[in-house]
Amino acid sequence: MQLLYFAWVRERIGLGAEEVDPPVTIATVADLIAWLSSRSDGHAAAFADPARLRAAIDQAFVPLDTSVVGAREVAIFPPVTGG
Amino acid sequence: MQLLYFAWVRERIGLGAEEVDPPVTIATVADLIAWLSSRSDGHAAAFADPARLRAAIDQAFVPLDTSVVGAREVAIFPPVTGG
Amino acid sequence: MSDQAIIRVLVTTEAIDVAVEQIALEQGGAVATFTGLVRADDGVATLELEHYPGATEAALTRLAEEAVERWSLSAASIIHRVGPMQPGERIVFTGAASAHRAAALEACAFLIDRLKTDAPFWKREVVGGEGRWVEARDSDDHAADRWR
Amino acid sequence: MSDQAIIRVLVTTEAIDVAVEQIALEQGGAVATFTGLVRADDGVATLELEHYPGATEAALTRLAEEAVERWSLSAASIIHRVGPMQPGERIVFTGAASAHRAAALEACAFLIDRLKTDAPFWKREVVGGEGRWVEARDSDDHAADRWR
Repeated sequence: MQLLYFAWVRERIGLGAEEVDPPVTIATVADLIAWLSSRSDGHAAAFADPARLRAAIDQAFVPLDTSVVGAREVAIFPPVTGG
Repeated sequence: MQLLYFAWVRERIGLGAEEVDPPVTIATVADLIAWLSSRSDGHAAAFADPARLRAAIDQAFVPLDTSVVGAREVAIFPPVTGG
Repeated sequence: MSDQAIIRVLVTTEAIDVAVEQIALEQGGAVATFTGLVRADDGVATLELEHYPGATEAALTRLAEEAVERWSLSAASIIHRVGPMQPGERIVFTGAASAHRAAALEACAFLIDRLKTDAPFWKREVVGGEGRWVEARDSDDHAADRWR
Repeated sequence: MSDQAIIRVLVTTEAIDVAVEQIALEQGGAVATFTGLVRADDGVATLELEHYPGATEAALTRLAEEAVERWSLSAASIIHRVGPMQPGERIVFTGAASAHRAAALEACAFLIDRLKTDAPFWKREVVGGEGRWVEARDSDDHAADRWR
């Protein structure tokens, strides 16, 4: 599974992208975020407050309780601020 | 009193402007229009249907029942169609 | 910002240059514009715009001032073409600038809606060699009324 | 006209040229545009726009298509700048063209309101040498919600 990070999520983790292989117990984006938090202090800092996070699966915005089963690309980022 | 005509009012009368001195019995724009109708066939044609006419006194739009007493410039024209 | 608002009103026989008008409006964080073009449909070959010199500029200035006051705009522009013009050419341009996008967008809509009923312009279409004066539309009155 | 509607979506590091964008939109009788500028206030020296390549263009295209469908537009454009930019520069441009002015004005407001919540862009301000990520605003959610 390809992960992408943007804005302060990317900065705190220190990576824009990484490839991961989550265990089968990881069902939703929220599960994935909790599991990723243990990978490094940067991940822990980025994912400390899931209420401040948004996600996209295969480039479509989704709520954090969406299933990640079969997802190729999951992006995790703060609320958008364009325009 | 300076009169100005625009659009098809101007075309029917055949004049863009004329100077008139209405009698003291002419109180409102509507009175003025009725009085002007007898000046020529063109005036009669232009002013046949007052419901289709609009007016301005000294460059401010006014209803046809507005007093013309003391007016320097009265303009008579169809509903506007700009923009 | 309304104290130092930039108001630009122009009645002109020249083509409207939207790039120039846009730059004149770029005084706030948000700029909204509206451009009306001569319709190419209905076989119209030429459109002629007549106006009431002096009264037109005064009416447009009052309208721009009302928008600046109501939405605290940093800039407001109304440019109206007069004389003969061809299908596809720009007849009218309105623009509003503000710190906030909703204010700029609403004020721009207000300017074009109210211009349609409150400014002394008359359109004459030439179709197949015949001129005809365009009739005013009730829908324009309704659009203008929503701002009163 | 929506069958042949011209949709223009661009995410670019280059300056936005409003004259080019205006001409691309001049497909109907009525053209409405919105331009957002980098604010010069709050001591912001530089604004940086990050985006999600691929997903951004797809989101903007879906948004433009939704506007074309909903208001039967003849053209819709969304141009968004990315990378570093200076106060006064144009960040975003949205535009809509229609036979009717109300449709063009409403669709233009829809495009900018929904872009603020539905497209993956993130703003970072540099103030006094320090970078800070701009926080999303509830008012943007409310503005976008009125179109749902």
